[in-house]
Amino acid sequence: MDTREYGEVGAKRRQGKTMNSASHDVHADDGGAFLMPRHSAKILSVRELAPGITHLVLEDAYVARHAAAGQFINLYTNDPTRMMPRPFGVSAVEGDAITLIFAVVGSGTLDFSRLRAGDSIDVLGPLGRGFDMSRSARYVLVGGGLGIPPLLYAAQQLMARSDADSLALLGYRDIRYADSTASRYCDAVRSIDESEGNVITLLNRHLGGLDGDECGEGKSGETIILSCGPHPMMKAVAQWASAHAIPSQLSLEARMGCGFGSCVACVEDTVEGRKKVCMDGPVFTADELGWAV
Amino acid sequence: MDTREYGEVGAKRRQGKTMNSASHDVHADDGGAFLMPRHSAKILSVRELAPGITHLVLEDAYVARHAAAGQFINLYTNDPTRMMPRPFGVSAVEGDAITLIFAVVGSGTLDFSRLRAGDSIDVLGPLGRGFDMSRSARYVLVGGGLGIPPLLYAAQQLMARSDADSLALLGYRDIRYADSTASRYCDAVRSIDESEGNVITLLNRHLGGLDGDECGEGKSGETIILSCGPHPMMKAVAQWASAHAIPSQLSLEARMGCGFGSCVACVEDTVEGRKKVCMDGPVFTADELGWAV
Amino acid sequence: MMESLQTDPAGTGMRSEASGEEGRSPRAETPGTDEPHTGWRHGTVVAGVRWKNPVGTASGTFNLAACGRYYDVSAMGAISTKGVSPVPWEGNPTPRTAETPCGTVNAVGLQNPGVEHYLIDELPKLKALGATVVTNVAGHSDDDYAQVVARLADSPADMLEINVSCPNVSHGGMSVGTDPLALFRLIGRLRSISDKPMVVKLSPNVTDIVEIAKACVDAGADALSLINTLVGMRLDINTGKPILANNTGGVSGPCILPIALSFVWRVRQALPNIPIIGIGGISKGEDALEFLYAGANAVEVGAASLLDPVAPLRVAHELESLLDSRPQLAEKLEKGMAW
Amino acid sequence: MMESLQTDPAGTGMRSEASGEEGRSPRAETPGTDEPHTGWRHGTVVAGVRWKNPVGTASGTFNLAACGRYYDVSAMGAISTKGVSPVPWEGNPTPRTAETPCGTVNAVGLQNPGVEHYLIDELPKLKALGATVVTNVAGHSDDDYAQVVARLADSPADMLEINVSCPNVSHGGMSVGTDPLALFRLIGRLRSISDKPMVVKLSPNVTDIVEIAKACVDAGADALSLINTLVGMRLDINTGKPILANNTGGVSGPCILPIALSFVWRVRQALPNIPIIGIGGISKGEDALEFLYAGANAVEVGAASLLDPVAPLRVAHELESLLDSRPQLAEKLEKGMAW
Ligand SMILES: Cc1cc2nc3c(=O)[nH]c(=O)nc-3n(C[C@H](O)[C@H](O)[C@H](O)COP(=O)(O)OP(=O)(O)OC[C@H]3O[C@@H](n4cnc5c(N)ncnc54)[C@H](O)[C@@H]3O)c2cc1C
Ligand SMILES: Cc1cc2nc3c(=O)[nH]c(=O)nc-3n(C[C@H](O)[C@H](O)[C@H](O)COP(=O)(O)OP(=O)(O)OC[C@H]3O[C@@H](n4cnc5c(N)ncnc54)[C@H](O)[C@@H]3O)c2cc1C
Ligand SMILES: Cc1cc2nc3c(=O)[nH]c(=O)nc-3n(C[C@H](O)[C@H](O)[C@H](O)COP(=O)(O)O)c2cc1C
Ligand SMILES: Cc1cc2nc3c(=O)[nH]c(=O)nc-3n(C[C@H](O)[C@H](O)[C@H](O)COP(=O)(O)O)c2cc1C
Ligand code: FES
Ligand code: FES
Repeated sequence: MDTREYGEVGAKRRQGKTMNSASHDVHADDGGAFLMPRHSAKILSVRELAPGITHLVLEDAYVARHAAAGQFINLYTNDPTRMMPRPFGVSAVEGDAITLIFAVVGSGTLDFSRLRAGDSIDVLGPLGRGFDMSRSARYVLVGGGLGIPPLLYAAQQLMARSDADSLALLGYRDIRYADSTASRYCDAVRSIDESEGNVITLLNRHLGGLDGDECGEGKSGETIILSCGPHPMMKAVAQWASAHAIPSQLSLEARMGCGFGSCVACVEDTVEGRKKVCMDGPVFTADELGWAV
Repeated sequence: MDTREYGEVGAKRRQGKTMNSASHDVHADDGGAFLMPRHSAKILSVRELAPGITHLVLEDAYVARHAAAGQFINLYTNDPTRMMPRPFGVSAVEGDAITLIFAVVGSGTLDFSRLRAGDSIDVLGPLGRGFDMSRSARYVLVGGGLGIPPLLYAAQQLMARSDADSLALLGYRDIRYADSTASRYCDAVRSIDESEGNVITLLNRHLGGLDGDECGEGKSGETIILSCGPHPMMKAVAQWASAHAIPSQLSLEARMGCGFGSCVACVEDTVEGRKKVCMDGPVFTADELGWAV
Repeated sequence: MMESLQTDPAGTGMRSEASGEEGRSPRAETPGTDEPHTGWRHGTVVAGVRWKNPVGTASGTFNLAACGRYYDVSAMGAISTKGVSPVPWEGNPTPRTAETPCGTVNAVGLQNPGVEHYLIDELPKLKALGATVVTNVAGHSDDDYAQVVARLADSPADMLEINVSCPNVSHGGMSVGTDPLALFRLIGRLRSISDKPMVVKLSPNVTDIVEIAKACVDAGADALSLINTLVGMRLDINTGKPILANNTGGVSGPCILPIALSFVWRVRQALPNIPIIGIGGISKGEDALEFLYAGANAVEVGAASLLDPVAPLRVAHELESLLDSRPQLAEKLEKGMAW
Repeated sequence: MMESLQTDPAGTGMRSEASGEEGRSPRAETPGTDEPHTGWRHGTVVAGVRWKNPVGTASGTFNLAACGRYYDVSAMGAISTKGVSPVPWEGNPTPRTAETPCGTVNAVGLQNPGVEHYLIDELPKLKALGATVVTNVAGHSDDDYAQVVARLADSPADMLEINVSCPNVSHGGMSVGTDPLALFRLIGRLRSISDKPMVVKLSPNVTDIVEIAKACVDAGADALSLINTLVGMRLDINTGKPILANNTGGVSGPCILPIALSFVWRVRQALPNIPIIGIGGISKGEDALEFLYAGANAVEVGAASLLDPVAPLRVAHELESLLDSRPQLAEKLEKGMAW
């Protein structure tokens, strides 16, 4: 699991470095002792990717340098009456530009969808434990709906690696908003919408040995499922994977009070008790969750 | 007293006109039945008149058409956590442009001082009972500090009249920010700052018969004092006027909860009991206040 | 007691002509007669009194002379007027108001011109306009309340709203609304004076709201309205002193919304049948709807009306649209049962 | 028990090296010795315990593993840790949090890994960093509290903060913090177990806070902290159901600021000498200052810390500047008397 950032920081703090908190201008770049707290970032672009789905790019050198696939960032609306964080998985990083893809579901996402290039917005992150992609393997990215964005970033990172392959299996309600992006990064992309079936249909079709395995065995022979989507889908994916003896990592959602581990609002039951989705997750293995039947 | 607007409206309502409230786009122009509720207005310019004193012009055809001298408007900050009205006396009207002049004293005035041309802001008004300038007379405008702005509008209106003269007696802490504007409208302007004295010094000097009356007797022979400034100054002016047998009208300040007569937050003791500054005032005669010893 | 109102031709939900008759009209028993409707699609019934829509003004934040200039007040579900006392009250010294995040703190101290003035001025004017009137009653003692209720017994007021959340000298300096036994006695006494529909307006500054609510219902209250303001204050960091002359005041506005919702919800859980008027922090239709789901039969808009005189009417229109897509809830309201 | 801290050369008000010793250090008795200072210009004393500055973190909104990554937590006036119970608690089902204007509603239900874990994990780590630690104590019964206090009696915790605002099954379903007599008994019992400086954290969901505060002081509490959260809730207008799995939760954030201020002020009026930690809605230095003027000797920052991990430290710095121009107040704080 990618906890590198925090480990490093802990070590550096022991070396006696402190932030300059008197100026309230706290930076934790690679040489700093602490993580960067909430800060302002500039919006580079906002566009509608599909009806009700927004593609937002913001400039944040710190997040860009540190974000691992599966990690998320908190956005805060510019309406000071709405104080709570809105967590979004990082969907792409190019230079200092961070891409988020989200559905407009409530007050905050509506605000964000109306931002314009040049506006500023508060950000905290990167947060949480991302996907463990340390092994040389064929990674099968199983995404549902608005769970797809973090997988796109995983695909982007895997593309750069010679020791890993990626196959994306994507389930949509209707519009296949992410297929074209996924195709840029993945070795293969298969998708489905609700009229045809769901990601389990795709898993059966492309990994279950029924229809033939389109992605081959991969460079290492090992297959690992990385998945993100609605809770019931994740459970089904975990069970499918376990039944097929494939290790799976599931990125969960939860209502968050802080997003960085302070409030204990965001818990999920695991075999080791209730864990914080924001800090111990959002990515958990099926084994950790006890979902691997 | 200028209660024309409300009287007219009351009469029109009886004629059966209603606002179109379903569209929430309520207009009460000259033909409408109700007063215009809170609405958005565009900022035309904002500049610093003197250190800590802002000159703000906004475009509001409705207020421009209806505002009488001594009336005020509520501004509401664009920060939705700060909900209460900020009342300001109308300082000038030119076409659809309304000028306000205010000191930056707290959170709201700080926000307003940072507005820029093109921004929007919520406005309610014109509100309250303005100065009674119905008589042909010499009006002596006695203003102190940030009480001067509403008197500038009174002067502007008097200038247009052939049956009235105006003499402005202005007291400042230090910078004489309004003298030049007052000179454009008034027949004569005399001012003073704290190092020399206060408006009572001016009253003694220019109306008390000590130094000679610089404004002459005026076209009608009658003198009326219109005054606005800090509470203790107003009391002193009322007493001075009463001692000199001159009728005076005093524009008061009060912390307001609504500004239009609903909440009874803004009261002042009068000979007829506690009256609402926002609706029964802000202008009261010295007699009404029992300040005419 | 039918309302002689013209159908609103523009479909704005507003009457185009005010009626001089009493607003208290039970739901039409004879559908298909030519009884004119009010233009609102979703009404409610509180303690037998029909409201044209589920949104009223909250006491102390409405004044006819002020608000009547901005909108047709008879279009509201109901108008709850400022608390009236047996004799004119002067209220507290000023400043009476202070700002707080998403709200205000007020200490008006129930300044009002007294019940006699109310009976010859605001009440007949409101009734002449066709408004449904909830008369809010204030007192410093049981006798005060009794005197006002007696004076109102045969007035054209549609409902009485007994405000038991103000300091009550008869009960040791605490508000009578915080003492279940004292409250039971007071409401019982008022009940014997008048059979007008009687709402008791509850204070949130209590340990156990359910106990208080039950005391009122047991004593014969027809409905409950809640919440009144929460005790609060602000201090001036330049002087170090409280901003309000009264030191503390009552907090209202969106900041109290979640607190008010939980009070309504807890009373509704305990008392499934009592009509409830939900109050506290409502500034839009969604807020009003949330109160209905929490168990209210109707709502009142307070502080928001001070920030825009037409806010209560806007809330009523917004709620109407939301109810259009919630026919089950709308039907419950029509029948006077929100739960 | 002097603190072995290096003077902060950059003058940031932050120590550059953590100390492993206990943070509880009375004010320097021997001025002019080479005892190093903490870099803060204005400290305070609460129940005999010196805080480097008057700002602490509020219980339940600080977690070392989380917040220690963002700032040097030992720079805070004090760290009040999450309520600990005798055994690990699971807390409530999710969702545990909902948004409300200028605030949040939470129903975590005191999930915590228990006092044994606390004693081997968070407490020693905090002390190793040099933090002044206020250990918040939770319980479902008097015995629970007694057990935790006994376990903490000879721990390195600097102060105990007894959270009596959670539902207490020993006292008929209501929180023990709402019943003066039960509270008097509980605090008296805890007092006999430990002579660590003991703060009692009070609930605002009560009719008469002064009676409650007096019961605590009479039973031997060294200080009071207030307020805990107000009961509140939000409902989902699409489902019509409460958002929180627990239905109701606790409201915190700027929305409760004026309410919290009035609680502190009322207790201070009634009890001029008891040290008070003011809590509720603080998000900037001015808010903290307002609490000091209302009568608090120190403050804690809660919900604001959830919206930016470094918020409490920012508040401490902002307050420090404000105190620079208020030497009288700063001196009172130094002497442990805010009033
Ligand atoms: C780790 C993580 C990653 C996520 N990544 C994405 C993503 O890449 N794309 C995307 O479209 N969505 C994503 N979500 C969901 C997204 O956070 C919510 O849709 C969003 O917070 C809704 O905010 P709102 O203001 O529009 O909704 P409102 O209902 O107005 O929000 C009110 C509060 O509830 C919270 N909330 C509401 N719905 C959710 C939800 N489904 N999950 C968590 N909190 C919620 C909000 O954060 C806010 O605090 C992610 C959630 C988590 C936990
Ligand atoms: C009828 C009337 C006309 C006025 N005309 C002018 C004018 O032309 N120019 C000018 O500079 N000022 C004028 N004032 C004073 C002006 O309203 C206040 O200075 C302003 O409201 C302060 O707002 P703030 O947000 O900066 O202060 P804050 O302290 O942040 O305001 C908090 C609350 O207190 C109220 N408040 C604070 N100070 C005052 C005050 N002195 N009077 C009334 N309410 C106050 C605010 O309106 C707000 O509701 C007038 C006041 C009244 C009543
Ligand atoms: C200025 C003001 C005056 C009030 N006066 C009264 C009153 O006379 N009688 C009463 O029962 N409630 C009174 N209230 C309480 C309101 O009716 C309402 O219960 C409370 O403000 C909460 O609702 P809100 O948040 O919508 O304002 C008053 C409130 C305010 C703000
Ligand atoms: C998520 C959360 C958890 C809390 N947990 C505790 C707790 O364990 N013990 C306690 O005494 N108070 C707890 N509180 C209350 C806070 O310490 C504080 O009293 C309250 O939130 C008001 O302060 P605020 O407005 O600054 O948040 C908690 C508050 C929040 C928001
Ligand atoms: S959201 Fe606060 S701990 Fe996870
Ligand atoms: S400010 Fe509300 S009545 Fe004057």
